[in-house]
Amino acid sequence: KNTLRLLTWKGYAPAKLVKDFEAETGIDVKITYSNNEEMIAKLRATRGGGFDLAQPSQDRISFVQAKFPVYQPIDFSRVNTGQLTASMVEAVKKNSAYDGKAYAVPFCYGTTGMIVNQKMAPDAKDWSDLWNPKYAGKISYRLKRPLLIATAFGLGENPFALYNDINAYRALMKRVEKTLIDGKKLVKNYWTSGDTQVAIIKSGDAWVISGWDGKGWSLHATNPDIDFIAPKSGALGWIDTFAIPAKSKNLDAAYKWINFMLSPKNAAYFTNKEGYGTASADAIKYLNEDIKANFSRSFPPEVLDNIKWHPPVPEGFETIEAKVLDRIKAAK
Amino acid sequence: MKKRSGTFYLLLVPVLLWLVMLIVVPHLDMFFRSFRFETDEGAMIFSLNNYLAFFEDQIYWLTFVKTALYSIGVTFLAFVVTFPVAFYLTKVIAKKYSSFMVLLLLIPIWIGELVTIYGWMILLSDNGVINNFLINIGLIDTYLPMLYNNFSMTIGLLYMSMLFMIVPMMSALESLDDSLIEAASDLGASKWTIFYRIVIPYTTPGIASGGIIVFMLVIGDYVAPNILGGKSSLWFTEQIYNKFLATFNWNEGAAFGFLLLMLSSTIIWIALKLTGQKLEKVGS
Amino acid sequence: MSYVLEIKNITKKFGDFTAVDSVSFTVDDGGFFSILGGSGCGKTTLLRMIAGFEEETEGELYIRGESMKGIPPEKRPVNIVFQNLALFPMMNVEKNVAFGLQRQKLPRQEVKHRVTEMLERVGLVGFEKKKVTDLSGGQRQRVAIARSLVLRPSILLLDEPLGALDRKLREHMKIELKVLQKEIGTTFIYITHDQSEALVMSDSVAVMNEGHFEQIDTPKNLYKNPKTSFVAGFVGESNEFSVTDYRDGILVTGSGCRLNKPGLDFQPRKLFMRPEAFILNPSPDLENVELIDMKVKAILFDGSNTKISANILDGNDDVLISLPQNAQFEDLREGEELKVGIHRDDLKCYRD
Amino acid sequence: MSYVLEIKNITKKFGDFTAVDSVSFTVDDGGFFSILGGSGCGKTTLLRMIAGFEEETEGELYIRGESMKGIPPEKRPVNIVFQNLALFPMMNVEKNVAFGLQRQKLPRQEVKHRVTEMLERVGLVGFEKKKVTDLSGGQRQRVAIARSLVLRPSILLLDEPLGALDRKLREHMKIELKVLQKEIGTTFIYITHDQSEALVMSDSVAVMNEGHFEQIDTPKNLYKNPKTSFVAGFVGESNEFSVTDYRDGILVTGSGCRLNKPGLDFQPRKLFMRPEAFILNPSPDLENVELIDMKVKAILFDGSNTKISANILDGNDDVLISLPQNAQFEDLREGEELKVGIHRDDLKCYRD
Amino acid sequence: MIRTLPCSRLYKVGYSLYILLFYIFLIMPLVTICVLAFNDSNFIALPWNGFSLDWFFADTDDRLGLFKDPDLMMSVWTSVETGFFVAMFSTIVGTIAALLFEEERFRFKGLLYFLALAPLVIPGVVLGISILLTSTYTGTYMEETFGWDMEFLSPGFWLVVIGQFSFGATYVMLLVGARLKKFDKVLEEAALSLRATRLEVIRLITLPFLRPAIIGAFVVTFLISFSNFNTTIFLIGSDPTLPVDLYSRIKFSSTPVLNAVSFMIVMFITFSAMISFVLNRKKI
Ligand SMILES: Nc1ncnc2c1ncn2[C@@H]1O[C@H](COP(=O)(O)OP(=O)(O)OP(=O)(O)O)[C@@H](O)[C@H]1O
Ligand SMILES: Nc1ncnc2c1ncn2[C@@H]1O[C@H](COP(=O)(O)OP(=O)(O)OP(=O)(O)O)[C@@H](O)[C@H]1O
Ligand SMILES: NCCCCNCCCN
Ligand SMILES: [Mg+2]
Ligand SMILES: [Mg+2]
Repeated sequence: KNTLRLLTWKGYAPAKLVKDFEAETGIDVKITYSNNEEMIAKLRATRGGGFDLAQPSQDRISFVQAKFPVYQPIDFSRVNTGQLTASMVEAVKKNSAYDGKAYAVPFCYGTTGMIVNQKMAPDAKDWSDLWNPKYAGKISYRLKRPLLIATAFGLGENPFALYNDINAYRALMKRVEKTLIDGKKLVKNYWTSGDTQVAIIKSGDAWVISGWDGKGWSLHATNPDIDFIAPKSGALGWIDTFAIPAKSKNLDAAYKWINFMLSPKNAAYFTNKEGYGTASADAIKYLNEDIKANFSRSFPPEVLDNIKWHPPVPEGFETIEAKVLDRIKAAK
Repeated sequence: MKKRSGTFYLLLVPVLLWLVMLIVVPHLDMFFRSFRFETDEGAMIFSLNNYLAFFEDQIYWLTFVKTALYSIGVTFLAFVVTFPVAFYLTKVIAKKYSSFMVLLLLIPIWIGELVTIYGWMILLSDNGVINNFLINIGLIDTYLPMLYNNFSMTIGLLYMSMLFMIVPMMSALESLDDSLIEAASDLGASKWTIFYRIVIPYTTPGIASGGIIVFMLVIGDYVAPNILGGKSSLWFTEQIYNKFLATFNWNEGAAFGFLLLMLSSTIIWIALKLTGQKLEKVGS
Repeated sequence: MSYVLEIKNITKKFGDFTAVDSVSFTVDDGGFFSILGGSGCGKTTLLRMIAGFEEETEGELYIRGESMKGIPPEKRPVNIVFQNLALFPMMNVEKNVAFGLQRQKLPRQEVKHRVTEMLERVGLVGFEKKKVTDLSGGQRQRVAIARSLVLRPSILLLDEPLGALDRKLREHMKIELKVLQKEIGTTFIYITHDQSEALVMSDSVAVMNEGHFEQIDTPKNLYKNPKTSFVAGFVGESNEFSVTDYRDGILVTGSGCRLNKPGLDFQPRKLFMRPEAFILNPSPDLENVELIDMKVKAILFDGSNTKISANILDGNDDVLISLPQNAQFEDLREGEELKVGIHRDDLKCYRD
Repeated sequence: MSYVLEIKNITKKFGDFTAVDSVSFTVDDGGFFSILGGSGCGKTTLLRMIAGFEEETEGELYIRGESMKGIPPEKRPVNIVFQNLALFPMMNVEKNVAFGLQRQKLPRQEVKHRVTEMLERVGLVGFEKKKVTDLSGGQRQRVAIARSLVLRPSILLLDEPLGALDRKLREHMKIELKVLQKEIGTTFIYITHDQSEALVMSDSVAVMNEGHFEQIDTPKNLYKNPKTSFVAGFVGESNEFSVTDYRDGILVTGSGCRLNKPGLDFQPRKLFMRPEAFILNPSPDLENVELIDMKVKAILFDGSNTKISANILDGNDDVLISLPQNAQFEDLREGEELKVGIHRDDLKCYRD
Repeated sequence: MIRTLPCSRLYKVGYSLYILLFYIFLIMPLVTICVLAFNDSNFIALPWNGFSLDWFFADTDDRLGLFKDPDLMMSVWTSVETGFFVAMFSTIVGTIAALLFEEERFRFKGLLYFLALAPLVIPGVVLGISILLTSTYTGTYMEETFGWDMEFLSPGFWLVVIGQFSFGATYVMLLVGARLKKFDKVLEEAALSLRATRLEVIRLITLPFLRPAIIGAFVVTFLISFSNFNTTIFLIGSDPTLPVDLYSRIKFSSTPVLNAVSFMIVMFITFSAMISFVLNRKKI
């Protein structure tokens, strides 16, 4: 049977598009939801098998490929690059490169910033408000590596600048750890998924949370008090991609899916639904007005320039971060 | 010894394959991996670093100890909660009703942990059933935070494990001859005396088997602490899970797995010694 | 005279089923009273009502003249020795025996004293620290009795206490138990389905059948003059025949054998003859003795208990006949024919 | 003459423990041979060696002259009836009996024929389709025997087959079994710890003790002339005394009682007297009869089996004495003194 | 106290009340799940917005009912398939193991039996990671050395089956072994004495006797497999079993469709239990 086994984020394969794709190509799509860490772990365990297409973030590809060859190079001749934003393709090619070959195609981008209930916390403007006692019991975030990066920026440092100095990075992480452990008593809860993220701020249980822009905007649509905010010290920019596992069994379907998802109409459908920016160049024509408004509202030019794009993570850094995360979780 | 028949080997070979390939080799392998360590230069060496990481980092062994103590606590709680039920079903209620009530006990077991934990999540959440109920009857006026903390985690662990204790206790109680209780009563013993002098000592083997099963389930559980636990409810299995599925430090994960295995075996060994039981009995 | 136990029309029903059916009896103080009956006849149920574990459906029960209505087991001056003994496996001999005394909150010294005394009495000195599971059957037996007796009950109830022992030990224990009871003087109410136990030990035996008492009597009377056919068949060995006709003082058995038994004032249906009632080669001038011709079928040599199985020539019934212990008829052979006599008084006839 | 079974110096060790100790015996074709012994003496082990379930440590075993060395159970011409019968609960009566025949791949017609024939023989016609769990004890017994006999073994081994039955049924079955064996003529080797069973049924009995045979004899000889003190004590009831001195033809018992027993050519240590060997109030002119003064301690009324427990005045030993069945001494009372005689031949003395 | 002992009213009422509370505790999460499966709301929480079958049948953008959600249906089916194979392999090997340990005598039997019991005291997580480690490294080795891509050695359907089988067989062994202990070995000797061969004995006597236990063990291992999470999570590939799917849905998103699946499971288990109860009762 012709199936496409897709390893992706929740929301990246909207039901309608899946249905359209299946109707159009006769290919069954089987979806497994995951996040960056689990994607890597999974593909490592299967030695690049089990899935035909994955969607890791661009910064988490090259070092993985260096260690465990779980992906295969992208055959750009089969990608309809014409419909993509060329600069993004180039950036992703560069960041996901290993041994001279590129391993990813951009799919969407967005930022991690803060989602704030502006009525209750009108002053929450920067990452440092995630440990601001003013909001005790009304703070929530996802306890994953972006938060550590964000905290470092909130402390006035630039962690990305230390990607070439593991010891300095370690020291910085120590400070980050202390900050977050001290701030732990202020935290209502650590959210774990887009849905819990939505639920916690929507219900009023939290006012200041870390969050992705897309989610923040869709919340804004239902409750104008709530909105995405790009923190003063900079929102964290990410690009999620398509990467093909080494033992993909259905390359044909994988490329078909990539091209299908990045076709302007479909990409626009995705953006309209999830709020994240797309790598599809012409999608803008089909975007809803309020979606366009989101961008201009949250990202005026000076803020846009201040976005800190995730560079590729050097090898070994994740281990340091994982320990920090463990310690925070375990702390009183 | 008589000469071995072909039948013997027919029985032996599959069992050997099972035990060697799926129990012995993987655990030896895990033990072996737990000493492999990747240096900063990316070279694989033998070292104790994975274990050192455990001991140096307070959080690991704190979690380890917490998990152990909590598991013992939950096991004890399970005993206290279910013993009266086991006694009731074997000795008090009429036989014709008891089989039906026992059946009711088995249903949550077969439904499985995930579904029941999910049920508790709904019950305990801030705008969940219990909070709504308490507010409606006017007992409280704001939400009680019951979910995502040690309380909810304990409830979850207790719920998913306690029923496994009832069954062995019931079979021990089943074999407790009523006439022993009657004899004690005939000799003038009060109910309480009968319980702690006759019934509990007699049921010890069942309590031990049940306790061990519950303990194993709790200490090895991932779902309840992970779903119902709060921001501080770190469970040792979660550390292992993270080593494998989040940070892919498999060698350290292997060391942690090995430590967990040692921990559970040691506690069970002590429990067996204290109660004078044999592992062979636990299964049955 | 006052009785230690008096029971009036006691009845126990389980749903529709009547386990004990309007039983009345009295037990003398210091007596050894047995209740003898087959499996399921209601013996245990009766005993449990006396002990208070089962509430009577009807009837009354007095111990030393006091009604026991509503008094729970632990308050009744009776103790019970269970069929399976119900020794506490988690305690040693001493602790088993001390259990009841400790429940009365007696001072430790006195408990110790009374336990030691009791163990002496039942011959278990030196066994104090042994686990009850390490004892032999007879020893366990004695621990069970000691455990109850140490509380000095008015009545000791024993539910087939020898049932689980092997034959040799049972023979031995029944004599020992009789002697023990005589010595200490406590009233025993003893349940058994073994007629030999009941006969050997008791002052008085009640034969129970389907919930009611058939006869209460001394062992000798029970054996010699069973009042009902049930008792005749149940107590002691007997050759049983159906009677098809009785006319002019002559009995006719199912297979056609005819015997003189004048003077019955009812129509008999059953005839019982004990194996030892037969006289081999009787002198022909004995009075009131019926003579029967038989053929020896098999010699069942069994030492002092040797019998022959013989066939009544006239009528073709098989009977068992005891041989005298003095080896007088040692040289009987299979197939031999012989004349056998039986006194007319030993032809026991019953209506049903 | 050839034997159906010949066993030479057979020994079985479990580790250091010798369960069967150099036992030899032969069994005649068509005979009923019993092995009588207490629990754990090695009976079952011996039987299992004959059946082939246990390999002998030493010794030889011939069936109809053929050595059985290395022949597995399923190839030996013997069948075994197990203590608990071991009927297959998942099969009905017919299938149980047919089981062995089917294993031999006999044609269905023949299997059916032989099963029917066998069931007729044991009186179970009409029970073919019954579940074995629905049968009574005696019927189950017969199914077990039929199941083995239908294979026409040279020898049928029976391991305490009556052990599980109740007393009344056991009495009945032992007569039935004896008759059945006579009828069909198969050799039976019968294990039991019940001396009465062994005596009543067998042509020949071996008394076993701690792995070895004490005596092989006919039932009568075993009872009358036990060769060892073990046999004297085990077979039949006996009063046992220790002998502390023997000089000038006079025995002195442990408690000091003196009896004439001239002519022993060894130093006796044990003395046995059967309860029925005593003569109550003997005429004083009987020859070779020792007279003893006794005091009645208790009357153990048990119908035809009544005994008294008496105390030897001179020496203070207790003895059991059978009363004659003819009720001659009915009016004895406890405490009464009486003179008792015993023939010197009935004083059985042993070296150990 | 016990059926036959009289006791005070207060004691009786208090005791019954406790039992009642216990059963409420037991049933509460299940009832909540089931009821909220029919709530006309997008959130798995109160308030009650009215009755709706949307979470079973709807097929809209924000409401995808159970029967319209191919992924969910697929994971149910995967669980059924996994359960079937696990139950089958476990039943076969577990029964063989029971026969081996109960009927044969051989050297190192004690050690082997201990190994067979080990899964009882190995946390499921540890079993999962050790098998994951070994299979992955073996697979990598095979691939790198011989160029064989042995798919069953990497996470996926068959590895899940293997992992669950590794402890499923232990349960079967214990269940069948318990019945085998009740089996009178003399029956086998009787059959041998009646000229049956060793294999005939097993086929005609032992297995028929064991049949109820074997069927029971099959069902039990199926259910154990159906609800297993701790071991499975490490071995899963692209076909999640239902618990793994439920877990990731609870983690990543949750709509009352989870209640709908749970409702189906609860109903299925309860009905099967009731049916078997009624059937068994008839037999008695
Ligand atoms: N709790 C009960 N409910 C219903 N029927 C009962 C109960 N207890 C006893 N019976 C029935 O009452 C009858 C008498 O039982 P009981 O135990 O008194 O017999 P028994 O004479 O002691 O027999 P055995 O010699 O076998 O011990 C039996 O038919 C039994 O089935
Ligand atoms: N397989 C064995 N291993 C070790 N010892 C054994 C074994 N089988 C029997 N024995 C021992 O050998 C002795 C004789 O046992 P056996 O079963 O032959 O006795 P028995 O005479 O049949 O006793 P019973 O009348 O109780 O059945 C016993 O002490 C027993 O413990
Ligand atoms: N709901 C899907 C959100 C996906 C976000 N990807 C973030 C990557 C951050 N490193
Ligand atoms: Mg009874
Ligand atoms: Mg034996």
